[in-house]
Amino acid sequence: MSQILEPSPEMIKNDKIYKQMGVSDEEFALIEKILGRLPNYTEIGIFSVMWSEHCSYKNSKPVLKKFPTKGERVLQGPGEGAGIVDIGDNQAVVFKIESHNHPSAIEPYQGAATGVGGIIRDVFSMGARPIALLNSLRFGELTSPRVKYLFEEVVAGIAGYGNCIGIPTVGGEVQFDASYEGNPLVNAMCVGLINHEDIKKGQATGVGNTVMYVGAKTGRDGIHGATFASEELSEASEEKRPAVQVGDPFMEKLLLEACLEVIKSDALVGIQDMGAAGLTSSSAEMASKAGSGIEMNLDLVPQREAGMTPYEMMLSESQERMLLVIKKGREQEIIDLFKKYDLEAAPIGKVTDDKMLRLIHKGEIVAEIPVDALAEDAPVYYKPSKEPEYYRQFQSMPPYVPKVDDYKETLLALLKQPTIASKEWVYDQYDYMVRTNTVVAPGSDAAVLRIRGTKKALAMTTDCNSRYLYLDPEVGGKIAVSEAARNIVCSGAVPLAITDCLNFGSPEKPEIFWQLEKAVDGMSEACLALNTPVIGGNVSLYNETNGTAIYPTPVVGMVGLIEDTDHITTQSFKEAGSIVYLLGETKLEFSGSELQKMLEGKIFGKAPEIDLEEEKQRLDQLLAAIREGLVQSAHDVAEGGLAVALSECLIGTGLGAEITINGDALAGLFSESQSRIVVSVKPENKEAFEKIVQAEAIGTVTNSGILKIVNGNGETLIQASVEELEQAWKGAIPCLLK
Amino acid sequence: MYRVKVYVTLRESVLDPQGNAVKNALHSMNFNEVEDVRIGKYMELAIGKTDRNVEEIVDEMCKKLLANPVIEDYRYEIEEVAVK
Amino acid sequence: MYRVKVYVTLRESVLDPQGNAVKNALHSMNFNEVEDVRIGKYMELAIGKTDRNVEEIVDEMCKKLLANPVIEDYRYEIEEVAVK
Amino acid sequence: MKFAVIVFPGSNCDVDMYHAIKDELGEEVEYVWHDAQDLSGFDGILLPGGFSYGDYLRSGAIARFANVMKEVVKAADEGKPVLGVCNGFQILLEAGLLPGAMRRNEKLKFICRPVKLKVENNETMFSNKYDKGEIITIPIAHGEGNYYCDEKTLEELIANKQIVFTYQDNPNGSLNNIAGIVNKRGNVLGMMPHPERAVSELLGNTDGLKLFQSIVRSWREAHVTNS
Ligand SMILES: Nc1ncnc2c1ncn2[C@@H]1O[C@H](COP(=O)(O)OP(=O)(O)O)[C@@H](O)[C@H]1O
Ligand SMILES: [Mg+2]
Repeated sequence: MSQILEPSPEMIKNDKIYKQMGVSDEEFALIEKILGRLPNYTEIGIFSVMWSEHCSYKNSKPVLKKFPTKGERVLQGPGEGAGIVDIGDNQAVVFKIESHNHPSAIEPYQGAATGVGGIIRDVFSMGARPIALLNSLRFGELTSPRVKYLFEEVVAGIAGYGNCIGIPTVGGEVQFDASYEGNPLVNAMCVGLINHEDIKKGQATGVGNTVMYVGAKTGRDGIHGATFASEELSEASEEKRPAVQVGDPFMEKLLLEACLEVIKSDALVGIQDMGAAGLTSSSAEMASKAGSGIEMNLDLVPQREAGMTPYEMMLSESQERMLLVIKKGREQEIIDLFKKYDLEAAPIGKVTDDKMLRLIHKGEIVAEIPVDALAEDAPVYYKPSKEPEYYRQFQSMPPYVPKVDDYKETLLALLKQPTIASKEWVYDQYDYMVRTNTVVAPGSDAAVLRIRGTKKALAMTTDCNSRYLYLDPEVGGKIAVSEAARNIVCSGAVPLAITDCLNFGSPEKPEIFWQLEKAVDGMSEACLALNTPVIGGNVSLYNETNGTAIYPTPVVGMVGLIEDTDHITTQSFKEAGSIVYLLGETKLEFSGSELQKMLEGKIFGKAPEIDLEEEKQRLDQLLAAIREGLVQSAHDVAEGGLAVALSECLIGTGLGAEITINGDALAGLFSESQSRIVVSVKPENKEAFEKIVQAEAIGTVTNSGILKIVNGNGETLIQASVEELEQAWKGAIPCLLK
Repeated sequence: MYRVKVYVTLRESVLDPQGNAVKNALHSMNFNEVEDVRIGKYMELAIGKTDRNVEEIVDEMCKKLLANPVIEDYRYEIEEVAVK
Repeated sequence: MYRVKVYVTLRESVLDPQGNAVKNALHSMNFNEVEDVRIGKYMELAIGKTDRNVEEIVDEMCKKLLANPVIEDYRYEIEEVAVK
Repeated sequence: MKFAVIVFPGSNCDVDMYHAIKDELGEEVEYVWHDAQDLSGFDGILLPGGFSYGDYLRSGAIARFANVMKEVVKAADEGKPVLGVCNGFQILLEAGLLPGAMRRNEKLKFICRPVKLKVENNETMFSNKYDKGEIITIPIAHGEGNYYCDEKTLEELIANKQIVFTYQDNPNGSLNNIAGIVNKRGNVLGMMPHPERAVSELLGNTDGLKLFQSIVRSWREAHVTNS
């Protein structure tokens, strides 16, 4: 019925209907040229999603090229569902991060839930068993009912999906800042484990092989989700509401187990998940990567609703679906395998040699497009870039020195800032233990999972302080990668690689594009210095509300390898008598700090400095000491500075500490100078530790349950019971949500 | 006093995983005649004396909290009852 | 063809945490006239041609699966509709 | 002793249960698919946690109709130990092998955290290795663990000492702080906390191990007397 309503090719051109789909005049002319005729409605729909930023990276591709992607351990870099890194013993770790920002702004529970579902499929479509989930979240200030609602529902959605499918959600980060008020960020990361021989790719090779559809039936949900994700949020977004899908984690659990069984079969040629732009992108990409074509009979696509048009089927973003290429003649065994899991596997097409995506519906060819035009050869734009005025101003500002009267009150106030405060309220809702591999649960620097049957473990974290990136995207980009590495090393692991999610505003604005370029420059430099190549990632642009962009937020997801579970280290102090060391130099650096934001209500000035060589050297030293068994605890100094870091080392331990700060008290307590780490060491290991690590002893762990910080003259700067610190820190978020 | 019944159902083209699972379960229990199941919410509200227009209040509550118009439809029935 | 509506509600003696939470949320949104909220399930079933007594079938489905008699009550409405 | 871990579509703590038995307890164990017809070869039946059938409708409601449940009932009737953890407990309730029902957690949120339990009855085949009144730490991870039963049932539970574990700090609103109960005969235990998550030094908690050791001990004793 709705077929009748579809505009004709002429109408599409004359009435510029393509524009509503996000296709520009130039792009339409190009499509006409590629096809040698006018596209019909199905075809223009297919082009519009495949050429959206979300699928084609048309605006970000030139920037992404700068990332270092090679490394001796890298088995699979960017380009597939997820990247893969060797971890020895024939095993490899697979991981990727992805955004689901726009759907989550509209329907936070389902938006976040399907974001988790999508990233899990990316990982198991490589043939890997997903072992952990992480996330990175940004919201406006926790004061308005709308933000509280978004926060509660997003967390519930992440929990709902991950808990049900039975993959532990082990870590993440949450930052609150007004810049995300109308445009929250929801990035989800999945980590998987694989044996080398099981690695599968999304390729449609072998002419005559069968294309099979498995999983949930296709419905009318999420049509134009991909283009939607590539647009700015506005009042009109409300109109596009049905673009949000409902997730079915139970279905995905069945799909996951079935797919992990199917990858063991030599009948399987290629496998890819149907993510954004569902059937369209999975088929076109699989064919393009293999240099082949695909022909599909849409009548055979399992459909949830009656009367679906080719346009609707091709653009549907129904969740929990996969596309498989199977050796010809082996279909039945695949069908049987899926049936065991109550799933339907339907042969819907075949691999061809003509490099075309050809669709048949009711006996007629309804679309015929060269696959390369949809995938590899999608247009690429080199956007103009311009240094923003604000940046020039910030660079010329003198160092900011906050006015603080009462150090203890300031510390308590900092601990209550939602960005610093305990995220227990969040991770209490995540099953972070299921499958019983979680050695270090949420709450320390990085999560750690053992690898059953070996002595090895994996550490993982997501990090990005977007305030530094706003002040200076290049320096901020370096810091984001370095902070992730610091968290990984503090846990006893060697950093392996990163995945990233570049959340930015509209690339049409030269100042925003400049932020993107600079951030990637900084991240790339850090990746090189720290030996952590980029093995995959995701780009989310147009994160703006009513013309105002979010802070540049390139979230870094990093995974590290622990050779021996004995090396696993957490941030908490372990026993009275231990010596407390501070690694790294403290400077008067408050711009972009939590303290500046708290006192001034905004941030300005120059981002804290970072020296990547120094960072690398320090992390190497620390890791060496950890491996020697000389380190009892390690915790990086991040938001809020040393006083906050020390509080975090103490909370929950029943211990106390006596610390001396030589030099400027204000900086010593609250500065956010980079590359600093708090470490505790048994007195008997003092010499051995100092031989390996350059560090300043700043105090000792005590039994007192009191954090006492004095200056060089022995005058007390802060004396607070750990109990009151803990109350401030733990109570803050639940209190704000009341 | 008013007794209000609110029915919240998933919009037509929205996937209903619960309904699906229940349908499959009913089939495996040999209730094969069941062709479709959709699961929604049913709420009973007691609303006390008010100066405002009850219908308006209920509609607003539905829109703002009880249903999520992105994926759900709602309808309601209002009945005035004598206070005991 | 039959269209069946099933209402499953918590027994009166059973505390309804969800209903309570919704009530509190409504109060915080200034719908103070709301005195009570109870939340249940509303299911729509389509039942095809059958030789058996539809009412019996529906009742059996409710007893066995759709409601848990320990904490829930159920009722249903059956409507016969012409097949298109 | 040979255990069966029943796997329903959507079970996800099956692996944890399996490894707890195999690696930490050191007994025999096998996964058994939900449509299995025969459990006669097993000495103990374990229903793991997870979200069987997505926990759609009510948790445990659909799993109860799986084929294997007839066999579980049979095993229970024969006096074999049957342990249901979390979703497994919910299934046992829905199946009527244990009295009562689960509601959503009082605060309506999923809760995952280690909680303190009190061993109320250490004379069951699941708790004989614990001391009476012993406080142990076992993790919970559920959204619907708010136990309910009517007054009469509660009186019976108390009179028959069927309440095996209670929460020290009730996390979910459960009636009488109930965390785990046995049937009258004492061979079917349902509990929301996950003992199988508390069996490993590396993961920082071994308080759950004694529960499994209790089962083995009872079985051995019965076995020796019988033969
Ligand atoms: N959204 C979240 N999901 C899960 N865990 C979280 C989340 N946010 C924070 N956490 C956990 O809380 C702890 C502290 O987070 P954060 O302050 O961001 O640490 P860091 O600054 O060391 O990266 C970490 O263990 C982190 O994994
Ligand atoms: Mg840290």
